[in-house]
Amino acid sequence: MGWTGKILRIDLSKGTVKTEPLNMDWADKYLGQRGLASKYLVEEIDPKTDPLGPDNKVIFATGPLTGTCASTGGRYSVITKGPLTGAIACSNSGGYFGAEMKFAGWDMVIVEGAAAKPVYLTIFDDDVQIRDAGDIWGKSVWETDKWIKAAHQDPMIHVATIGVSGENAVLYSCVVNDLHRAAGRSGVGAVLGSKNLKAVAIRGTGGVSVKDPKEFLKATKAGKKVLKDNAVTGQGLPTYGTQVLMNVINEAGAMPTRNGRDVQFESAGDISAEAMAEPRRSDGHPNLLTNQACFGCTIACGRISKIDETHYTVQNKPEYWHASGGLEYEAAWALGSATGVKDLEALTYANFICNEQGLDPISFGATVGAAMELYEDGVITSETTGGIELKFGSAEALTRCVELTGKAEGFGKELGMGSARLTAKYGRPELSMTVKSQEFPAYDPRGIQGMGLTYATSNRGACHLRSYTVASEILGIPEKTDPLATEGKAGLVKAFQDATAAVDSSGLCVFTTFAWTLEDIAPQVDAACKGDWSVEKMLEVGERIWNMERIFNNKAGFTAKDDRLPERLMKDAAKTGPAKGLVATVDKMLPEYYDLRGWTSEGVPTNETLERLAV
Amino acid sequence: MHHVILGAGPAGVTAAETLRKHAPDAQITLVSGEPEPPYSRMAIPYLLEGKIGEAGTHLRQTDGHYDAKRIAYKQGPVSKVDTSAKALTLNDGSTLAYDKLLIATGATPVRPPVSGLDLPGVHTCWTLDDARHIAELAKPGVPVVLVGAGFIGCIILEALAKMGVKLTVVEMGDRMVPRMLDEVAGNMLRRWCEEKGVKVVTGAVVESISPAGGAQPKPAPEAAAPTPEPKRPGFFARLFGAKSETAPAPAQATGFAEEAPGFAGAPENGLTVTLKDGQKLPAALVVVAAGVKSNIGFLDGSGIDTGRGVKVDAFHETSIKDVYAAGDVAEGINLSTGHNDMLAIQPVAVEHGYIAALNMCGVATRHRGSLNMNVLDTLGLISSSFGTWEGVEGGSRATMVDEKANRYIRLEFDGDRLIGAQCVGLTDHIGMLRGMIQTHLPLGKWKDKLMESPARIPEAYVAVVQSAPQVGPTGPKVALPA
Amino acid sequence: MLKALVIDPGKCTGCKQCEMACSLENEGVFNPSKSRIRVFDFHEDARFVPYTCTQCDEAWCQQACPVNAITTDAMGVKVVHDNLCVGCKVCTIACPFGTVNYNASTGKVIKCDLCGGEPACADACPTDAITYRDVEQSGYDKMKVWATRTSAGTESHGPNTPA
Amino acid sequence: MQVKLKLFASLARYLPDGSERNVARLDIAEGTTIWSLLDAHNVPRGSCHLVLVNGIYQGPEARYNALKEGDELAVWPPVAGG
Repeated sequence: MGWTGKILRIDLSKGTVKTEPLNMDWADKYLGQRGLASKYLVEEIDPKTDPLGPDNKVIFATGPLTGTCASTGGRYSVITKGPLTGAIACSNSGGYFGAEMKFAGWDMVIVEGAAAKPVYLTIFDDDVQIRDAGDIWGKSVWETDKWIKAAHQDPMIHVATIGVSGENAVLYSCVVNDLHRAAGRSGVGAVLGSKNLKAVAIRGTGGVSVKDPKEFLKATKAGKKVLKDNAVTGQGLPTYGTQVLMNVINEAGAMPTRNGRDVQFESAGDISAEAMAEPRRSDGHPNLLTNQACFGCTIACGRISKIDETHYTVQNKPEYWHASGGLEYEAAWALGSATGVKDLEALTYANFICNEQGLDPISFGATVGAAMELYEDGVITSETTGGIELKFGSAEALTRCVELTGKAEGFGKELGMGSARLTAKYGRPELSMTVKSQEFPAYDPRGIQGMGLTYATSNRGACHLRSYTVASEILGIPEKTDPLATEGKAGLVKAFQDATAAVDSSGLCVFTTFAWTLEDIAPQVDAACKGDWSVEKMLEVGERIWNMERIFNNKAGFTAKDDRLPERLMKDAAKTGPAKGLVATVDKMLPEYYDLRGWTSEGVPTNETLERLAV
Repeated sequence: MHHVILGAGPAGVTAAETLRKHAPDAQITLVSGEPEPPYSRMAIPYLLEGKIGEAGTHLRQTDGHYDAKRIAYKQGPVSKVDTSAKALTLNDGSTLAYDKLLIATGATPVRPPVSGLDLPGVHTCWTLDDARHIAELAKPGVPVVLVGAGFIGCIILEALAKMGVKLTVVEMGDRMVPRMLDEVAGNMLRRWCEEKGVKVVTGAVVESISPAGGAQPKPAPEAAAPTPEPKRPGFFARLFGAKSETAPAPAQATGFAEEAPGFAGAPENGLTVTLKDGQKLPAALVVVAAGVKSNIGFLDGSGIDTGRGVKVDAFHETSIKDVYAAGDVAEGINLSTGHNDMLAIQPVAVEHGYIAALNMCGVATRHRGSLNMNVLDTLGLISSSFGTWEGVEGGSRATMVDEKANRYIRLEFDGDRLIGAQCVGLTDHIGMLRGMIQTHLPLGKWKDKLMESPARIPEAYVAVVQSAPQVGPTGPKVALPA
Repeated sequence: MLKALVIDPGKCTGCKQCEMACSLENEGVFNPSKSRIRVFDFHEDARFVPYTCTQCDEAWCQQACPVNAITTDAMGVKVVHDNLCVGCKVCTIACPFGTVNYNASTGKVIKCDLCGGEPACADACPTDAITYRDVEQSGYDKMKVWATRTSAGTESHGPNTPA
Repeated sequence: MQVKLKLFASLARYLPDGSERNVARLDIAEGTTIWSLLDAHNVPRGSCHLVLVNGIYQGPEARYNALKEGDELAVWPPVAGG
């Protein structure tokens, strides 16, 4: 039936493990994963609770299509109150961990309280144990993965873990599973760290069934055909990965560069997908080895890279000479454009370290960018940085920073606060490229106006994965709109937000929506799940989720004032490219957006709206 | 050309079929020692459990299989072989001439020198006929004593336990399956069995079996049966001479008659099994699984060289021209040692039968050697062992023990090659262990990874086979063209 | 002309659609741990290797079966007959490729039988890493194909790596 | 007049010799349109999904417009990321 119908509740304070049936009424209203786990979270925690306190909870949640043959049906999310933002946090990840959770028989794992000493969880089908993590506390993601598989002598275990950064409450630390897939944003890793929970290890040998296997095969097969026949999901993404955007966004003049000083990066070509595929001058091999799929994914956009063994970052460090997760677009942008660094191998190394130590490369790179601006402005000096010459464009500075931040040492501790707290500390809060304290990603709203509204209204702080209007505004998916226009964007943003919330709750990857619409997705959900799952119902579920998240944030203390972009975007016009002379103009779009959403001018859902959606 | 095959077990049947394939015109006669169609002893425990009927034990399942292949089937057994006249004398006095002869007469269980073995209610578990007797006696709830927890004993143990009897197993060794598993694994099995309600008495020696409440048993006769395991102290020396550890349990000599009224064959009040330490075990049925010996008695005077079994060369020919041997009766080549040895297991019997038949019909084929290997399911706990699992001097060992989860892996290497292995609680891809050992696959850097984490066997196999295609996917060869 | 599964690890992305298709076809649920084909993930070498029975001519499993529960069909496929299998597991240790596995929930062994001529794994593979096609070769040659393809995989890049 | 032709992703194969990474500096005749320049380099029209001149998207109609001195024409097949 898609869902396994069972959830695990782990109380780390008491050391107890309980099972309970999934609330099927909620499943019918919130589908799964993001929506359903958020429902549990908002029902169970005080919105004002300290994200890093024992009263916060963290939920690992799968969707009903996770662990099925639906293309990309391998996703899971980590839902909690985020420490970077103080807002509801939901970070989505691929790899194999989510499917394994389903095969072990669980829709969700709810973790409560905090352990007195470091622990990790093992979930081997029905056998669930809280175990002493004394031997792995302080170890990296990669070491932990290896240690757990060896300790339990089962190479088929899948591990989701935090790195040292999560232990040290780096506010943008992630939960990394399968070595290089991550529930990356909003600092969900730090929440695990605050609970003394190092890792969750899962091995499942059971099966996942669906409501109507025959219909399900038909629907998923049709879906796969759409993905295969679509030029983006069938050829573009598998071949070039998300990194193909590097040149696109740069040409379009929407590439936030050097902490948003510029909107184009003159060296974008050097760190692009095309560059990753070229043979290196040094050793004749390309940076990119192959592509990799997450569980069940027929797109396979993942990048697998190998760093040049003679590069300064890994010289005499054979532990980094193997293949691992390579640069995705957001990472390449944050580590590269945001800092002005054009050394592809250095970026790949920084990316490896982000995976190894569990850092969100977007927030990390953007924070380094902000710190570089502080340094160049003379606000901080090499004394502050512990001797690092933190200049824009310095690969050495970047790679030193990632090593320090991952281990939360020296200046890395300050970088670990995120750019909002760092710039505030040194009296220059306007240099933080954040919304709700979360760094925005690789699209400059001055060149893509819809993304301004996306960032401003995103329920988890600035983010592209809540409504990816870039698809329409730049890429022409499903229809081309003018990236510099603000008209019609409120509706576009709302439509993307609702649809994305539904997709994020299904167990599928949002990248399918480059080819799929809900018309393709609803039949797959319907064939798998109890109930009638139409496009309309999916959209309603998406809208309900969006409002539920909003209410939580409102209760946590966020108001319409927090739906705003960094000053720089609204004051400093773009210097080059098509957006030259333009600023981001969210103020025009916001009222229209609130109105469309059925919210008051203060950004609060009206009773009518809440009743309509039965939130 | 008349090929005569003595023995209708897996070796004999495989040989007959191989001969037919390669010698379309030859006359082939299969002589069975039992009044049954060709069947597999290995299947008997499953017959007892009721997983299959008697027909399910038959070696070929299609009607008229032997007729269709023009394989004549003759009731034996054979009492005498005259190699100079190339003729056989059967038990009924008739004779049979051959051009080429294959001895595949297998083995029979040894009957240890314990008084009372002849009592009704005491059985070996070897033939279909034995199975019928056991099935009649082993009713749910009745006390049953199983003597011997070796490989065969353990397979029978599984069947008896599934039949619902109140089972006690008596093993003279210090652990279960001592010749297949080491202490760690053997003790894991023992604990597992005990948790499942089977009483396991190790280090115990049976002194006598007597009718319950009846006359004192006669003292054990001074007999020395052939020893199937010459490498170790004599099998029976261990069985009956070893110092027994006391595992006292209150003897319950009465009571079972009510639980299982009217069972046939056993004394009215059942039996009492008395151990050397004085412990008495009640039994409505005693099953003896104390090892087997080759059926070579009928070869006396034939001139065929025998040891524990029939000695053969690399082509499976005996010391006498045109006479071949295969299966449990033959001392074929052990791949691990390179020496001739008895490996009484089904896959080896098939390999022998195949190779002997090829040589019999003129396709000269050298036996590379067979790998000793066993797999055992003991009430759901699955164990296996391969090759030189005890290891060799100068080799290295990787182990993984999880007592709680009943998982165990022990790998033995010589250099970077795997030579032996044993596993408990592991079933996926375990055949790769055979593949690795039998192909002498050099493991390179994967050996180090296995030393760290033995559970990565499947990965190691696939990874190494890929980089060494010449030895990998073509698989191990048991036979080579001469 | 016989058909065989031809596996090209160089094209495999590790998506495991084959495992899902196999387990759905044979077990009625999505359960990779019961799949007859398995994708091995050599993460550090950036390689994924689908692995299953090659229907080898030697038929080690068939020879080892004490009750004749494994037979070779007209297409050369080694098929386990559930009604005859007693679950003795001898085939699982006899198959040197490790492609016969014991299924504890049914008490029988499972192995690839090419789904009766329409292998679900090949049908499900999105990159043609697994194909089912005519091969005019013996089982030995089939395995050689497998082997060379596999070894070629060490050099080739992924299916979608830009040339 | 001088223009830059930038062909990305799978279209890079149509770049003329002497191009640097994805960029060709070309001397073209006045009046050369977007389509005529792409046709001249055998770039299949069906693959030209994202067509930017100086970063600004050129819809199907606009592709018949002439290029101007210093224009930068950048073309992609259908691509996406995120």
